[in-house]
Amino acid sequence: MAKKEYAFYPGCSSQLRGSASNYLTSVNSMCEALDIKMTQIPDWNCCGASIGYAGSGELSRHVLNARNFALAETHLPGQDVVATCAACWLGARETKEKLDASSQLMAETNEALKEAGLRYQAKVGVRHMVEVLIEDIGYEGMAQPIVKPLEGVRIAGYVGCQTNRPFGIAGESFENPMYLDKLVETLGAEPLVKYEQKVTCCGGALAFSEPEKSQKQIKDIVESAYDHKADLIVTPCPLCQANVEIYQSEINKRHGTKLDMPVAYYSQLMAVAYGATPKAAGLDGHVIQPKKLQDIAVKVVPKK
Amino acid sequence: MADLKTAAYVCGGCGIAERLDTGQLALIAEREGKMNLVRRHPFLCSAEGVAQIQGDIDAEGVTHVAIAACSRRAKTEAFQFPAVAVSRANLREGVIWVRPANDEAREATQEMAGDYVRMACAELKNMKLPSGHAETGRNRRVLVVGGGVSGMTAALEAARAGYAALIVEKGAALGGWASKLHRRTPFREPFHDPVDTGVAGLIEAIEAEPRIKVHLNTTLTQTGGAPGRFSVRLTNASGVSWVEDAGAIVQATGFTPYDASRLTEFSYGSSPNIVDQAGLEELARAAGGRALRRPSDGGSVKKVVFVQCAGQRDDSGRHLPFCSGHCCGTSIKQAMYFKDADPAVNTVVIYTDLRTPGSGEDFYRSAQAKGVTFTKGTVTGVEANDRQCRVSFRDLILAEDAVIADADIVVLATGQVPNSGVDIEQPERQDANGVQPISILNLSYRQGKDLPQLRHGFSDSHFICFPYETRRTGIYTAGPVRRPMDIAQATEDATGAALKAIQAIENAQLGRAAHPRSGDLSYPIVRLEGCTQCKRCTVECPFGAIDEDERTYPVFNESRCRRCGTCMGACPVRVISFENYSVDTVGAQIKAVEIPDESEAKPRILVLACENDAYPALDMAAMQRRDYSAFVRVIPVRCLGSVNAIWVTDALNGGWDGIMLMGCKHGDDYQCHFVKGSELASVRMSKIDDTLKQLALESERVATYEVAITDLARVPQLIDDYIKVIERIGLSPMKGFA
Amino acid sequence: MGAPNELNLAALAKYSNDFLREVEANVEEGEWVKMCMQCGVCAGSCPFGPDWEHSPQKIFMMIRAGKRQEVLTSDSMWMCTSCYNCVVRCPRKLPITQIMHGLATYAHRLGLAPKMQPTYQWSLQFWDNCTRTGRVNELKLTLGLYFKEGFVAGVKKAWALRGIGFGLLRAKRLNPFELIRGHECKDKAGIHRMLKKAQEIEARRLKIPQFKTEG
Amino acid sequence: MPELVATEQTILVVGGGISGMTAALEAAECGKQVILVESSATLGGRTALLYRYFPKLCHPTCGLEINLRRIKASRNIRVYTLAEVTRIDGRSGDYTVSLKLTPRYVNASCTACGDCAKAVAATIPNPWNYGLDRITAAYLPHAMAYPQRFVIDPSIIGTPEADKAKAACRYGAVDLEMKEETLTLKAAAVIWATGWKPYDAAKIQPYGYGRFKNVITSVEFERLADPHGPTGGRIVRPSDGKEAKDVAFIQCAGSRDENHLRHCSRICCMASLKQTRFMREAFGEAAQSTIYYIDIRAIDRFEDFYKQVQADPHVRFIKSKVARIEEDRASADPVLHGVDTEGYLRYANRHDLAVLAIGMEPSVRGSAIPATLGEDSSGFLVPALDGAAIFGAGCATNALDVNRAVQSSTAAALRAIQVVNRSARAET
Repeated sequence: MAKKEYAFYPGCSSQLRGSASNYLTSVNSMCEALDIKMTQIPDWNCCGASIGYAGSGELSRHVLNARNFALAETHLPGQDVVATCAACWLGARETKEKLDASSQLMAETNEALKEAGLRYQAKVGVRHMVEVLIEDIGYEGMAQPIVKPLEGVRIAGYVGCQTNRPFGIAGESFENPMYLDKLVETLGAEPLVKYEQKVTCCGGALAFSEPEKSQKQIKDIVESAYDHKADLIVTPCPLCQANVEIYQSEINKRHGTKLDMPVAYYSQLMAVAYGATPKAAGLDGHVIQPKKLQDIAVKVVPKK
Repeated sequence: MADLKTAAYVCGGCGIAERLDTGQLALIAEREGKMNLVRRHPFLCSAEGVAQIQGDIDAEGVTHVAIAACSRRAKTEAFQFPAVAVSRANLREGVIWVRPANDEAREATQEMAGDYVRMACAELKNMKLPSGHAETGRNRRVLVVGGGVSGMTAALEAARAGYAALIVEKGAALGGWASKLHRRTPFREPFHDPVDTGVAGLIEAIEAEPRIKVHLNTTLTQTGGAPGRFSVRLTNASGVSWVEDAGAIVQATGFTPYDASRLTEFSYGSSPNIVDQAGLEELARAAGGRALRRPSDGGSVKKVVFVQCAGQRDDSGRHLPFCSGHCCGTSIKQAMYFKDADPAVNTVVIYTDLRTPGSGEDFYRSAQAKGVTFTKGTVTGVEANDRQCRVSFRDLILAEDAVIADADIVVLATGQVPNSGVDIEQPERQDANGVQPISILNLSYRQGKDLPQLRHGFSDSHFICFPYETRRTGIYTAGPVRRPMDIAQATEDATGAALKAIQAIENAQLGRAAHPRSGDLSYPIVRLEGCTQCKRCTVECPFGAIDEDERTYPVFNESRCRRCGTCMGACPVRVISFENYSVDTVGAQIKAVEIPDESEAKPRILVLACENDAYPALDMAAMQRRDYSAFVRVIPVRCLGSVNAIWVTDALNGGWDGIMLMGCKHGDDYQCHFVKGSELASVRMSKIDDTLKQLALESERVATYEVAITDLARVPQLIDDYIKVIERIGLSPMKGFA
Repeated sequence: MGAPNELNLAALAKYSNDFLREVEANVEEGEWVKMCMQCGVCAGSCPFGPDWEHSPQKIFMMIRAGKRQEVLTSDSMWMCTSCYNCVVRCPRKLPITQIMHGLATYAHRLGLAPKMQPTYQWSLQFWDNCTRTGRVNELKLTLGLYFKEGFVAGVKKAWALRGIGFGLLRAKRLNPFELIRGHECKDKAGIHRMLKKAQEIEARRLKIPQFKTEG
Repeated sequence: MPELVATEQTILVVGGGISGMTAALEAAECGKQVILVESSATLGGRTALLYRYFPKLCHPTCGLEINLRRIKASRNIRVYTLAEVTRIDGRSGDYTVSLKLTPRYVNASCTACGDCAKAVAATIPNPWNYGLDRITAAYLPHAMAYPQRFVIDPSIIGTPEADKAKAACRYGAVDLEMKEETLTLKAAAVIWATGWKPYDAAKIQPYGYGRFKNVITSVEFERLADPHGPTGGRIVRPSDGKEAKDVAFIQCAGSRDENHLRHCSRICCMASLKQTRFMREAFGEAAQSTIYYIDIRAIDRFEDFYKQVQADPHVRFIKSKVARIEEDRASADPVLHGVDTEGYLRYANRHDLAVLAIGMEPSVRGSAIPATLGEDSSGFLVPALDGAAIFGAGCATNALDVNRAVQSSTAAALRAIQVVNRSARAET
């Protein structure tokens, strides 16, 4: 089939040497296996994130996102802007919908963009990598490249907030989205469909400013995974991944718990299932080692 | 009855033949039932079985048919023989479906079936096919009392169906309450803005309608007669009085706003800036679409506060306890008067529950979109100085006491007090406004001048499924006199009332009963020569159908009668009967049953069951194959109110061991379809003790029960428990004396 | 009881639409506030609900009641984690998250936001950090957060969280070189001009003094 | 009922629930010829599936019995069950209507003796109990079913089960050869009384209906309380059959919600108030009901009933739209999360059972109404403005309680009669 091409918007955390750089690594391996061509939007900028609001105000936020759109329109015409980060996707999509709806906002935005010598023509589509996988590749398509089914791995699908609300993945429910479970099943692992904390908020950006409150959330998220005898948690969001993984040690200090639950990206599961090395799957980027995945990743299987 | 020819048909279907000796049953019909013609059939409701019966009717001249098969509630299409009298012996639901299919049960079960055949034959021989009353009222005009939206709608809708209508309005003009409004709330999408009241349109339509006559400044000074022949004396302002005829009456006398000056806590009257909803409509009409001004000094209005449930939903006993339904919508509409004229005006609606059901929710949203502020709170006080008002309230969301001190206008959402005339139960009672009501209909009925009222003075029907069934046949109420309502509902309600009026006219003309025995052609026949003028029938008739003449003999008005038979049950000398339902049709059944002597130790229990609820409950118990004792014999009655004491005494004298009376719930939430029937019956039966004493019998021998149609599990239990009681007190000593 | 002329001005402002109109004019999605029907589903849906003083629905009621000061100085808006639970559940489809952010922004612009509210500070720092180069410098951002209460406090906090820090370093997810030369966009100047312009335009539209970006 | 030849004088009533039956009867008892069409196997509609009515707590089957007796006695009404209107052509006073008759596989010879049901082993989810239990595939819909005639479920047609039913019937009433038929008839006016259906509770995701066993709808609760229902009237939890003595009633489940039904369904508040009485009836002093509400809409005289329930110490009122329900893993108890907005009090309340006071969705959409007949944004029928003689009645036109539905249908009957009389006058 023809190569699928997208304007890639990795976002600050997932870029090279970013806190979620291993997400980027695994996405690259995954896309290679699925024959997807991701071209970074040249000189893309930060989306402002949901936490930037105090300083930004509405228009600046839209302008930041519109700049990326404009760049994509110019350099990667006809390609959808695809974000891997939940916040980037949410911010970008919100901007797109607001500008599409309001000619005034659109005019103001372009007035500001002119200062950077750019113009947004409202042509781009904005999507999350997960949407690309489900809608353009499909579960069967995702099953194709599997060489190492993730047999016997019990995985809690933690969707979190921003890939799920307010926009969400088409056809999924806000309260009980199933796509991670379906994906996990597709990869030959065991989805824990009754996992209650699927869409619980991890505290998001407030993990920094309100650690106690956020860690209370994270504690629930991880403990419920233990209750369901999960080997690891999978998530589509870099902030969720970071919060839920790295604060477990803090929670242990604070609450005397012994949390040690690996948290991986869906793209890592796929990369491993597609036969990527631990490094190519970004498995070296974890504070809590996803052993089950590493074991499978190092297994050698006869080339197809 | 010269050419009476009886025939009995015993069906063997549905297992009857397997479980019962139908040969013996046929023999009973022939020998004891004295049927001229007796046939057995394996499947009587089949086309061919039915054809046989019809054949006998046509060829043999059969006039009376006893069908021994299933319940009278089953196979009604098949067993419909309109030209002959029909009785049914319930061998299926009444016998084999409530009895175990084993040998030890067989004998008692067969006896049960035998008796039901005897009873069907006995009943049949005492029945006549109702012929319908000869003289029926034929007036086809609808008289409408009240010229408001409800009244005008009722008249117009009747006229559009081709019936003449006569509107009697006590005021000087048509339009009623709605004509005092600036705008009304919308009936149909979009529910965004207040719309024209439509009153002018209605009045035009009425003036253009040749079938409608209008009398203004006129009241009803006497109303007599019955459906099809009402005779109404009208008197106008100048004292001129004349008589008009009508076939049916719609009472649409509306409501009076609750008197806001009773709301001292809200200082109504202390300032022109405190108004009720009616007062605000006046201001709005005066402003005619321009911005409303402050009444006290004509100053511009910056803030308006709406106080919901003012003197409504009241627990103190000082004001209206109910909710008037329309007021939330009305305040929303009135807030829009201000917002639409000047969005800068602040309008605050203080409510406890905002009640905008159905699409009213859209109207609520629209008001919010226009900037009307809604605050959940309870208002504790309103005060005013010469310019502004001060509203103190508890903000229930912010959980704090709050004050709005700069209101230019305060609107009190007061409720509706129905104009339902005199409370016939307590004629001296004042209405909620402290006014002594004057009669509206001035009925010349034995039982009072106006329609019976329900809680809070509304003249509503008590029935949920039958909202138009008042206790005065042919007189229907419509609009806020029935229950609190808005214009949309009143319009719908009036249209429905017009239909009921038309229906009453059509029924009266054909001598047919109205709901719930719709179409029944039987009617009470009285042998006046035997009457002792005791007045029980005239007093007890739930529908006020019976008047008294100057010698206090009962005067029956068939088309007012609902055929419940309460008069028949009340009559101590048994001179009242229906052609197909009488003291004899039931009495004969009681006598027809074979009473075994003591030695056999087989009690016989008579069950008189209301045909509307208790009897269906027994049927449904049978459909679920719930067994009960074979010692009972069930006779369905039109209403427990029709049970005449003689049936009880006859049964006791005849050696029956006990009597169960099963009627509907009575009291405040009565379920009796004839309103008072079951209640009257229980009163009568409480007096039966004397009879029992005279006969030296235990009081347990007669028991009264309230049975609901869903009591399919309870009824068999009641029966079996009662059998135990009888076994405890022993068989009746009266056996053998009969 | 007193006649209106004896009443203080605060009371007079009560339950007028003045503040509501101010919010509609100046706050992102502010025109939705009047549509709330006080069902409380937002209040029950918020993950940090137990920790803040006023639920969104209550804030909306306070706005209608004219409680300008209480609303704008409230710390509640700053507790929003942007989880959007309230938004998807609201039976009136209010964009509550955006309104909360909008109120926070507005409070900041008027200088009424609670100065010591950690998320307030964090939000400002984030914006400052990401707009400086066009991309977030995560290390500076984190350290900046640690040291915002002064050097000693910062060292303490960094020490307390050293486990995490070293863990991330080991996992190559925290990059020391960012201190010297972090991620940045090529057209920094363009981005700055563009954002400056955006803020001018917004200030112009909202008719409020353009606020200074801190730091 | 006599065979009727439909004419330009006939009134067609679509829908055999309380509204349709009322419209048909009121017109028939004015002397008009009526054809009553019902898509299911029996008359009765939704109200036949209610245990008691508010505010009297009387039994819907009681009024149904009267209405059925009126229909049995009427010479003017012809009833078609398992029949659907597929097409309406023509204009006021002269409509041609196509009816699709779905086979019942049981003919008029059926005596309702029940032998076929005894013979058949296959079962289906009981539609008359909202699938809370199962019935044999040869069944009488319910004890009040009219016509009182069994139905062979299509699912067993062509299987040995169906042959068993046929073999068991001694009256040749089981006819497996029945085919779908189409019928064309004339009518002067049409009354559209297709009623409502409960809103799909699974769409209200935060409440977990379908995911959590002990979250049910108010209409299902009604079946639990009914002696004719799946539990014979015992109020028990679906998860473990334990008595549900502590029940949460959640108002506006789907109603007053831009994400679901925009309108207020009117009856739900009253239904929940009523159901708290069922709780007391079943458990006396042990009963505990909690009503979570936004506004209690006990409109007009229903206020009396609201006051009665408020006075009951075993009923608690919390002004709050419940945010979400979580299921306790061990006990399967529903735990309700939300905030009491009167003073902002946060709660996490555990109950035995949660009952969603489910909204009323008009069953008009998708039916064969001519385009001239509009629907509003909530899907309710709006009166045609072009003089069409197709009149809405009952809950097809608005969210109504029984009393109002009957008023509406009685009014609709008159509107239809006006058309008939007009064309009659035109002819003479």
